[in-house]
Order: sequence, then C-alpha cells, then structure tokens
Amino acid sequence: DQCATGKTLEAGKLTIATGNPAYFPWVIDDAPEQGKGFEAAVAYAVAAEMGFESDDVVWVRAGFDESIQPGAKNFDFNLQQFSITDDREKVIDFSLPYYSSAMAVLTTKAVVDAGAEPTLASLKTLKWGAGAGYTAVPVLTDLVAPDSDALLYNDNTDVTAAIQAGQIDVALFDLPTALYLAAVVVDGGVILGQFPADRMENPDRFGMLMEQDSALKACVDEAIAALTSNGKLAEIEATWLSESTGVPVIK
Amino acid sequence: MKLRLENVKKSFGQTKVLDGISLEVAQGEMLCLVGASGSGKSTLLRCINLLEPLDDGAIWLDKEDIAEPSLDPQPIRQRIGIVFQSFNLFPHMTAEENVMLAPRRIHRKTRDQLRQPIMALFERFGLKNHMDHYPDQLSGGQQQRVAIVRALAMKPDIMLFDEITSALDPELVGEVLEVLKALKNEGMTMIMATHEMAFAREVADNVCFLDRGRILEQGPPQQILSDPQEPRTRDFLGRVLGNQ
Amino acid sequence: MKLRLENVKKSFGQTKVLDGISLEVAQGEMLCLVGASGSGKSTLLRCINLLEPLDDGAIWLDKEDIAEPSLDPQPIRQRIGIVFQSFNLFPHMTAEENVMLAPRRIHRKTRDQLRQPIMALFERFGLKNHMDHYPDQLSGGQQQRVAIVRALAMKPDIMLFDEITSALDPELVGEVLEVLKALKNEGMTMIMATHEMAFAREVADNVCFLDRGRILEQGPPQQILSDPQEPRTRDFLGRVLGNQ
Amino acid sequence: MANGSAGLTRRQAYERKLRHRSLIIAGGSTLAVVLAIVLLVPLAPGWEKVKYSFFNGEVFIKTFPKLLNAFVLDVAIFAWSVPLIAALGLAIALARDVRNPVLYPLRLFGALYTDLFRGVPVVLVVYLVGFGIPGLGLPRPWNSPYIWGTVALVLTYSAYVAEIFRGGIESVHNSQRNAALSLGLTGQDVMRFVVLPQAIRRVIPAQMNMLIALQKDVALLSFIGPVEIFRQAGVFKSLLANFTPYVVAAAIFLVVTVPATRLADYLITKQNRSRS
Amino acid sequence: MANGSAGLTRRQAYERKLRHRSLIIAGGSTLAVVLAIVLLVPLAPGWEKVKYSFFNGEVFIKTFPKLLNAFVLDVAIFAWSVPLIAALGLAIALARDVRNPVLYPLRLFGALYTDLFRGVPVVLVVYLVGFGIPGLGLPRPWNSPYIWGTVALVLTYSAYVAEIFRGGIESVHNSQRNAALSLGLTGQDVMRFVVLPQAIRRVIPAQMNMLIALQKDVALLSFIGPVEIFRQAGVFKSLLANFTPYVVAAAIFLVVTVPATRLADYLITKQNRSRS
Ligand SMILES: Nc1ncnc2c1ncn2[C@@H]1O[C@H](COP(=O)(O)OP(=O)(O)OP(=O)(O)O)[C@@H](O)[C@H]1O
Ligand SMILES: Nc1ncnc2c1ncn2[C@@H]1O[C@H](COP(=O)(O)OP(=O)(O)OP(=O)(O)O)[C@@H](O)[C@H]1O
Ligand SMILES: [Mg+2]
Ligand SMILES: [Mg+2]
Repeated sequence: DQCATGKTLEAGKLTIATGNPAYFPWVIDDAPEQGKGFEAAVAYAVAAEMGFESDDVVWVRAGFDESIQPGAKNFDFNLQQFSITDDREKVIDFSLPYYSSAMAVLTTKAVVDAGAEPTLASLKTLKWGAGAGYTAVPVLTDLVAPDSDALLYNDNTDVTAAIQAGQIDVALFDLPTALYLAAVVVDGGVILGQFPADRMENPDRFGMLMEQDSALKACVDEAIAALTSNGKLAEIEATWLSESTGVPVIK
Repeated sequence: MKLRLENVKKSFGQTKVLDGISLEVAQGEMLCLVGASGSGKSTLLRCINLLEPLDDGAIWLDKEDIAEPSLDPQPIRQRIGIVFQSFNLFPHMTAEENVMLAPRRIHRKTRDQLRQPIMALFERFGLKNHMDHYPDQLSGGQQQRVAIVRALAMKPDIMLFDEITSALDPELVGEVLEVLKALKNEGMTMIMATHEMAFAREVADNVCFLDRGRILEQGPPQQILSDPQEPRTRDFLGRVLGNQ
Repeated sequence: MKLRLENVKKSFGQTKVLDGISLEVAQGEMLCLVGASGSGKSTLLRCINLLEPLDDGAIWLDKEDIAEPSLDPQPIRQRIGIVFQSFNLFPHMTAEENVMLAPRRIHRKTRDQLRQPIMALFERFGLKNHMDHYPDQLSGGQQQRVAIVRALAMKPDIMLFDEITSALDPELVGEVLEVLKALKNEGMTMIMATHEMAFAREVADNVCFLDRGRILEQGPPQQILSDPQEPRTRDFLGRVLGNQ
Repeated sequence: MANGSAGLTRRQAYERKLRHRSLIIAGGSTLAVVLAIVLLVPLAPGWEKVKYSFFNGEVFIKTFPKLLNAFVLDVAIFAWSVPLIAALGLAIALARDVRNPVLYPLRLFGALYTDLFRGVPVVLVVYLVGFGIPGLGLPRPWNSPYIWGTVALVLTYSAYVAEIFRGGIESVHNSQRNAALSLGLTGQDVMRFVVLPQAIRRVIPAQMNMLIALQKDVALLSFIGPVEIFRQAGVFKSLLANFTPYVVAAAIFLVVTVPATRLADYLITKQNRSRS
Repeated sequence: MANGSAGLTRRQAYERKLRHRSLIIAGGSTLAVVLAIVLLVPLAPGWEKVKYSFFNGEVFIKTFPKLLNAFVLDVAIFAWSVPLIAALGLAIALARDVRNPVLYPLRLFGALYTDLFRGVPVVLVVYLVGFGIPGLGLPRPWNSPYIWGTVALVLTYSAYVAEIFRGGIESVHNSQRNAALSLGLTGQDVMRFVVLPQAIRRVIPAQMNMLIALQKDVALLSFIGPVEIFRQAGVFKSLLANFTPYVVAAAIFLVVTVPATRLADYLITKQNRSRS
C-alpha cells in the first residue's frame, strides 16, 4: 500500500488478468486463485512485493486482443506469456521481463522416425504450424524460413489437433509449453530441439501487460527487479518449470 | 364550387398525353369523359387530383389555381375525391378502418366522433353489414362502394371517378351506378371517365369526347352521343355501342 | 388404329369428374367433345394421354388396354399426341428446339437427321420464318401452331386437342383451325374438346356432348348440333351459339 | 368414393398392392443404408481416436450443463439485438426512401451504410467495433464487449434487414400510395398507415431467415471476450484437448435452428403460393 | 418535348428553379455533415489512439501487399468451392425430388442433410470437419486443411444452395412437366431438358447472394490453419499490436463484395419486376 496506493483499478485490490483458459504449466488446473503454476506464483509474489495480501488479488480473464485494444482495461496487469516487442510497446506498457524462454520444436515420434533432425536444414523441409497470436511466428519465418508456408492457428489446442491429425509435422512453442504438450497432450509427442534464448536476436521475454502510460508500471517493475535480485523468481521457476537442459540445441 | 381547366398539357417522355385541355364544370354538374383507350381520360383525372404534376396550363378551383407547382398538394387533395378503376382499398384494414383513416389523421377526430357519420354513410350505400370485413371478403361491387364511401367521408367539393365499373362483373355494375345517381341527386359535382354510354346518356349533364389528348367534341349527351359531328366520334361510338 | 374407351371413371377426392365414359374413335375419324365448363372434357383427354391415372375402366388402343395401371406410360404417350389450351411451349428453347427435343431424345436421331422433316413440317404450317424464334417472340396463334407441330413431330397415331383456340384472339383462331382441317384431310385420327360449334359442324365426324362426367348425347354433328334430343344439350347450345 | 372394400376400383386395387410393396422397399432400403453406416464407419482406422475426440460421452456429460448455461448468453444477446436491429433496419430503409433534398445526406448515408456493412464479413465488424470504439476513451462500464459486440451485430444485420424492408416497401404497389395520397394524407401518414403495414407483412419470411442467421452469428461475439457457448466450447476444448464440446454446441444450435428454419421455409412457401 | 429554351412550359420553368435550389441544398447539407464528421470526430478524447490503432498509414503501407497476397488464397478457395457447391447442391435438390420408393433413403438423406448443415454455424462445421475427418487416419496429402476446410464450406453451402434449387424446381409450373411427359419423354429427360434449365435461370439471383456470403465465409478457414487474409491480418495485428490490418482486410473485401452485392440486387429487382 505504499507505491500502488490509488493507482489500482479498485482501491486496495490488485486486479490481475490471465488467459481463458490458462494453460499448464503457467497456471495449474486453470485456477490461478490457488497460486499454483509459474505465472500464478509470480503474480502472487509480485502482489506481495507490492504490499497486497493474497486476498486482495482479484483474477479476471482477458485475451490478447482485448488487451492490446486502445483505451481503458479491466485489469491492473495481465500475464499470459506476452512477449515484449518494440511494436507492442507503442500501444501498451510492459513490465520488466519475468521470464526469458527458449523456443522449442514440438513434433511426434512418427516424424522423428521418418528422419527429422534438430538441424535447420532438416527443419526447413518439414510442414510447420504455430499459434497465430504468438511471437513464434516471426521466429519461425526469420530463423527457420521453412520451404512450404506455415499453417497458423488460434490457440495451442488447435495446433496440437493439427499435429495429431497429421496436417503439420512440427510446431514452435515456448519451451515450457512445449514440454507440457509433448508429455501430456500429444500422443507420441517429442521435443525435437530448442533455440536457446541467448542465441536469438530477439529472445522471447515475457512481460506483464499494462495499459499505456500506466501509473502502476514503476511499482510492478520495482517488484520484479526485487524478486529477480533476491532470487525468488529463479526459485519459482525451479518449482514450476521443468528442467530443460536435456533438450538438444538446434544447429 | 366551380372547376375550370385552362390549356392543360402533360407529356410522358416524348408522348403528349394531354395536349391542351380546357373545360369547365359548374357546381352540381356531372361531366362524363369518353374516348378510346389511351386517349388520356385517366391522366386528366389524375392531373386534376394533383397526383400527376401538369406540364403546363392552369386548374382553377373557384378563385385558386391549384396547378401552381409550388403549392402543397396535400390540403387541395382533401377537397377533391377520386375513385379508381381498381378500387385500391387498403387490404390490411377493414372497410370501416379504410374509411376512418383519412378523417382521423387529417381532421384529427376520434373513432368515437367518426363512428356515427360513417355508419350513416355505410348504411346509405347498403354496406351496413360489411363494416368489419376486409377487402378480400367483399365482392368487387362492394369494394368499389367502400372506395366511394372512403372518398366521400372527407366531404370533398368535387368527386372524380375513373372507369369505376370496368373491373366489375356485369351484374355488379348496376349497384355502383345507382350510387352515382344518388350522389348526383344530392348535388355533388362530379367528373367521370366511363365506357357506359347508356348511363352517360341518362345521367350526365355534359359529355366530353377525348381523342389523343385533345377534346374533339363537348356538349349535352343527347347531342354528342346521338348526333356526333366528328367522324372519329362516330367511329368510336359505333364500336362501343356495337359491343353492348 | 382404333381407340375405344370402356366405362372410364375418374374422381378428384369426392367429386366424380368422369362417371363412366364409353366411346369409340375409328381410324381417320375426328370426334369433337362439347359441353359446359367443368363437364370433364379436359380430364377425359388427359386420361387418354395417361397424364391422369384412371380410377376404373379401360382404354383400348387397337388390341392393348393402355389403362392397365402397371404399364409404363412413357412409350404409350409417344403414340398419342396432345395439345393444350395454353400451348405450354418450353420458353427456354426456340421453336425448332421445342419440336426437336422429343425426337432427338426418344428416337435418338441427330439434329441433322431431323432438320429436313421438321423444316417441312414448319413450312407446311406457315412457320418457316419462325424456327429460330423463342415462344415469347411469337403470337398466340403461332405458338399454338408450334405446339401442334411439336406433337406431330413424334408421328403419333392419334391427336388430342384441348380447346386449343380459346386462349387466342378472334383473328388468330382461323389460322389454327385451318391446320386441323389439313390434318383431317391427311387422315389423322383426332379427338378435340372445343366451343367452336361452327367448326365442329363443318369438320367433325362425330360430336359427343358431355355433362357432369357423363355422355348425354353422341352422333354426327348435324344431328347433335341442329336437333338435340336432351333439354340440357339444347340449353347449352342455346347459350354458346347466342354468344357467337 | 363410396365403394365398399369388396367393390374396389381397378386403380384402388392396384394402388393397394403398390403401397404395400413400396412401404416394404422404402423401409428395407432405409434400414440397409442406416445399418451400413452404423456398421462400416467404426471400421475406419482412426475411428476410435475420432470417436474419443469428437463423440466422447464422458466429456459430453461433463460439459453439457455448462455449455447450455453459456447458451443462455447467446439467447440473451440475440434477444436484445433483435429489437435494435429491427428498429435501425427500418430507420435505414426509410432513410433511403427520403425525397426531400435537404435530407439528401440521409439517403446517401443509407446507401453507403448498407453497402459497407453488407460487404464486410461479420467477424471483421465484430473485431473492429468491439475493440475500436471502446478505445475512443470510454470509461467502464461503457467499454463493455457485450455492448460493443452487440453493436457490431446490430450494425451488420440492420444493413441486411434494411434492404429487405426496402424491398418490401418497394413491393407495395404505387396505386396504394396514390390512393392514400388522394385522400389528402401526408406523406408520413401514407408511409406509416398504408405502406409500412403491408410491406412488413410481406417480408416476414425473409426476416425470419435473417433471425436464424443472427442466432448463429451471435457465436462470433466470443472473439472479443464474452464467454458464450462457442467460447465456452473452445475453453473446454483447450482444457480437455477434446472437440466433443463443439459437437455438443452444434447439437444445441440444431435444436434451436432446425424448427426455426422449418418455420421460415413454411412461411416462404405459403407466401409464394398465395402470390402465384 | 420540342420547346426551345425560350418556350419553357410552366412546369419546366418551376422545375429548373427547383433543381437549382435542391442541388445547392443537397450539396450544402452533405458537405456540412461530412465536415462535421471530419472535424468533430478527431476531437473525441481517444481519437489519436484509435487513429493510431485502426487507421495507421504506416501499418497500412507495410501490410497491404502481404494482405492482398493472402487474399489470393481466399479467391482460390472460393473459385474451387463454387463448382463443387453447385454440383452437390443440385444433387441434393434432385435427391429430395425422387419418387421411387427404392430411393427413399436418398430423399430422407436430402432432408436430414439440409436441416443439419443449415442449422449449425459454419465455424463449427469448419472445426469439426477440418480437424475431425483428417483424424480418421488419412495420410498426407489427403489430410490437408485446405481440402477439408473446403469440404466444410461445400457441405454447409450446398445445403443452402440445394434449398434454393429445390425452390426453383418447384416453381416450374406443372403444365411444363405435363407437356414434356405427354411427348413421351422419360422423367429424367423432363427434369434435365425442361424443368432444370428453367429452374436454374430463375434462382440465379438468389444463388448470387449465396456466392457473396461464401466469399466472406472463406475467411473462417483460417481457424484450421490456412493463412488467408483474415489470418494474415491477425498475425500482423499481434505482431504490431495494431488493428489497422483488419481495416485493410475489410477494405479489400469491400472492393470485391460491393459490386457483387449491387449486381445481385440488380438481378433480383429485375426478376421481381418481370414477375409482376
Ligand atoms: N406513367 C406513365 N408513363 C408513361 N406513359 C403513360 C403513363 N401513364 C399513362 N401513359 C400513357 O398515356 C396515354 C394515356 O393513358 P390514360 O391511362 O390516361 O388513357 P385512358 O384514356 O385512361 O385509357 P383507358 O381507357 O385504357 O384507361 C397512354 O398512351 C398511356 O400509355
Ligand atoms: N387436379 C384436380 N383436382 C381437383 N379437381 C379437379 C382437378 N382437375 C379438374 N378438376 C375438377 O374437375 C372438373 C372437370 O374439370 P375439366 O377441366 O375436365 O373440365 P372441362 O370440361 O375441361 O372445363 P373447361 O371447359 O372449363 O376447360 C371441374 O369441376 C374441376 O374443378
Ligand atoms: Mg384509364
Ligand atoms: Mg378444359
């Protein structure tokens, strides 16, 4: 109640938005109130840092499109794996990044058996898919530049449905999502390889999204900076995001 | 109440439909317009009612030139009733509602105020039992009488009738013509386009023979219908009377 | 070629339209059906053409009972031509295409094979210049003659005509009746429903007077039309001849 | 036909035989086809998977109540859109009929309006209006996606509805207008009491078709946030990674739209018949 | 009217005056309204932001070529769907007209088919067919979303098209069938040479409307992968966080659909006129 006082949507409450539905492992069981899952945990940690009790946190749902529309928002900040980009920052504000993700290539055993390898040359020849609203699209076109046009979908489920239906061979996700999908959702799902964050020109950094010129931005940044320096953020990451060192790096 | 047309002209595109019509109708007079199909009878009546704007000429109703283009035709039309060949009742209203609409909206009277006089009109024209019927439920002759009542309910100074019997079966024509005779006896001023020569001879004060938008002959019916001067008139009468 | 009807019956719902018709038409004979509107003339012709299934009775065409319900009517219809009051030309085809359609599809002939005989037919009926015209571009009389040519092109054994002149203007009736006379002279067997008493008297071999689905009188036209026995026939003829 | 059963006419006897036979044949062949489908489809290699993904009984039971619940929002949006669409559509139709030169911009506007909103896919209008207008700086609750999504539907559909009304107005024969004018009624009264009542009656079947289309397009509001049945199905799809919720949604739609379509067809047929 | 300019009739003189005045008034009032919009809207508080998000010249220039390029896919899908829809629609319409009892399942199927596909929103069909059927275990390239997306459109639209064809077939007067039958033509030939040519001609305007609707619904294929204009606009939207690409897409649609709608309206009016 120091920095944020009078700057939130509702006095004494912190309204946080996430996706509908919110996906594993970012939020467990689509229930952010429980604080389980990486983003849910980060949200409560940031709230605590800003001086809000857990009970003062109000969750709402808001998709990407609603969030980038000009004008007033119905949340104080929104976290659902939004990547920070220059273009986006012209219409909305992002906090400091709370996570830097590698990009991973999800595929199925059948494709691997057919000879797919974690090399750019091999990847180019495959049929690609991705979620249209994600920053995976420019990565795909710039870094991989596949031979045939990629297919683009509304959300992750549609991408996995297309993989399952054999309509695409491979799809690009952030690494934690890819790990989850390979393990749980896709029958015979395999992670073919990853593009580590530090290898990319514009690494995929997740930020919390706020209305442009939000008065709250300074407080949120302050909280994230604090959590980063005291190692709490790394701790949360270790708790909720699986080990990714085993995934081969794409050459 | 006197109506005088002065050199009335009307063209549709290149065809001159009325080519300088001048005529006069005195108070209480009945004028019959006769002439071949396409000679301009309907157009003339529509012009008098201001449903068609004139190209040229004047129409004097008493002291006022109602053909003045800048006049608002709406109040003038209230003084000139017209009944069409095809009845044109409003199909979504009962006979009574058809008749009440204009007085209610224009004279701002309530249904209750109107019920009495309109009931009287219906009764007079033998329609008492049909007030609640929709046009669909009426015979042609009944529909046409309702159309006449509808025009009369506005208490016009002059009535125009455009071949009001020609869409009727022969046995229904009589009913409607009876109504006109009654109106004439009450002193209504009337202009009527018709092919019913027998009726014209019996009832009209004057007959006017139109041919290609011009008046060829004009005068009392005995003269025009029995002893026409123009070969065209003779020719036309020969054909029409031959069919009857 | 002989057609014999035996106790033909047909009802629509509760109304008996044909109530036991028996008649015979010999090779080259022309039979005229006369009778008031609604007496069943059209229905009878449609039954003979198998467009309406009979309820009961038999129709013998030479040795075959074509009214047998289990027969396929399609090949039989090729032997019996019919022409309707309302022409029913196919509006999307030229006169020539109208005529060619059935021979091309049924006799499996090519256009080239057909051109010669069909051209001859058109010429014979004074339609030579109208082969490429669409029905819309033809007068009623011309359309009706094309309809006759269309039926004749299938070389039927017998032709049925259903009041084929009643939708025509008086001056066009003559053309069409001329065609029938010519056909009669060529020995075509024909049944014709008509109101043209003068024509029937002149051309028919037999006249059959229908009343409410029954045959009241039957015989040569001189007898039936000049000296009818039944009061009903007299009454009907009085009305029809009065109008002409 | 007063024949006793003994005195069957020739045709009646034949038809009785035929009826028996065709009943048997029709019944038999229908059964054969149905059996073939029921027995053969499950033999397709991926059938088990597809059945699991699209016709999953468990998922059906789990999601049906919530989907039905979400459908209430569809119905609500539908219900409050309809009067607005009718009113705006009528207004635009009347605007296009205006003759006064001072009001010329109204006519022009009407023409542009119908062209614009009939030309652009509904989804795009929903996006543009649903996100664009709230951005003009409206405070809560005036930037609600419910409001602006509804507005998007109203804008699009009133363009179609207006054109149908206009067709109805033009179909009222000029002689009706003339008859009313000749009584001395004002232009406004002629429209209100004579032309419109007849016009509206004539276009009811065509407007029924628009209602059915609207009923289905309400689903597009989900794109800008409201959790109606389609979005709810999407959420379940994402959570359960199973498409059965869409099948359930489709079934719920069918229950509503099939009777409605039938009614509209019936009205149109009836009207066509009475016309000819 | 052969009057010289000196010999104007009374009405001509009046109308000339009136025309001048009304031109000035109409022009003036239109200008006033346009000016009001141009000057006032930018004064709204959020206008700058909205302009930036929705009418961004820079974004327009950047995205237009690629959007136009994506639109080619819309056109292609449209082009190959149309003949399929026409063929299937006609087949279903004919199936519903079948009288032979052996073929009764065909009639039943036709009726169920039209009910089903007219009742379910197109989006749902696209999802269900686009992901469901490929899941039955089809190998590449037979599981392509282009194929199955097209199939979904074809299934839905042929239901509508079939109903329109059926209406046309029923509108051909029975006397035409009878005339053709009386010549000895088979039932099949009667349908093919006499009924259908007339029926199809009559329903062309109604089918034009379906074409326009289809043209817009092609955009829904994006849901199952193909990057057509709508999806391309969505990608740009999320990359640039700007809605201008949607406006551009809407504009591209307008350029195609407005003339098409005008043509359809014109045909319908012409046909209605020739009927009465
Ligand atoms: N709105 C119009 N546009 C063009 N021509 C018209 C119009 N109204 C009438 N005409 C033409 O004007 C001429 C006169 O028509 P009008 O109806 O006045 O004749 P009429 O004497 O009433 O004939 P009828 O006895 O057939 O009613 C006709 O040639 C007609 O074709
Ligand atoms: N399809 C039908 N359904 C019901 N009733 C019919 C049908 N066709 C004809 N009818 C009735 O059968 C009776 C005989 O009709 P039909 O057309 O054979 O008479 P018609 O002698 O040809 O008369 P017209 O001289 O008017 O042509 C009429 O009462 C008619 O209403
Ligand atoms: Mg007239
Ligand atoms: Mg008949």
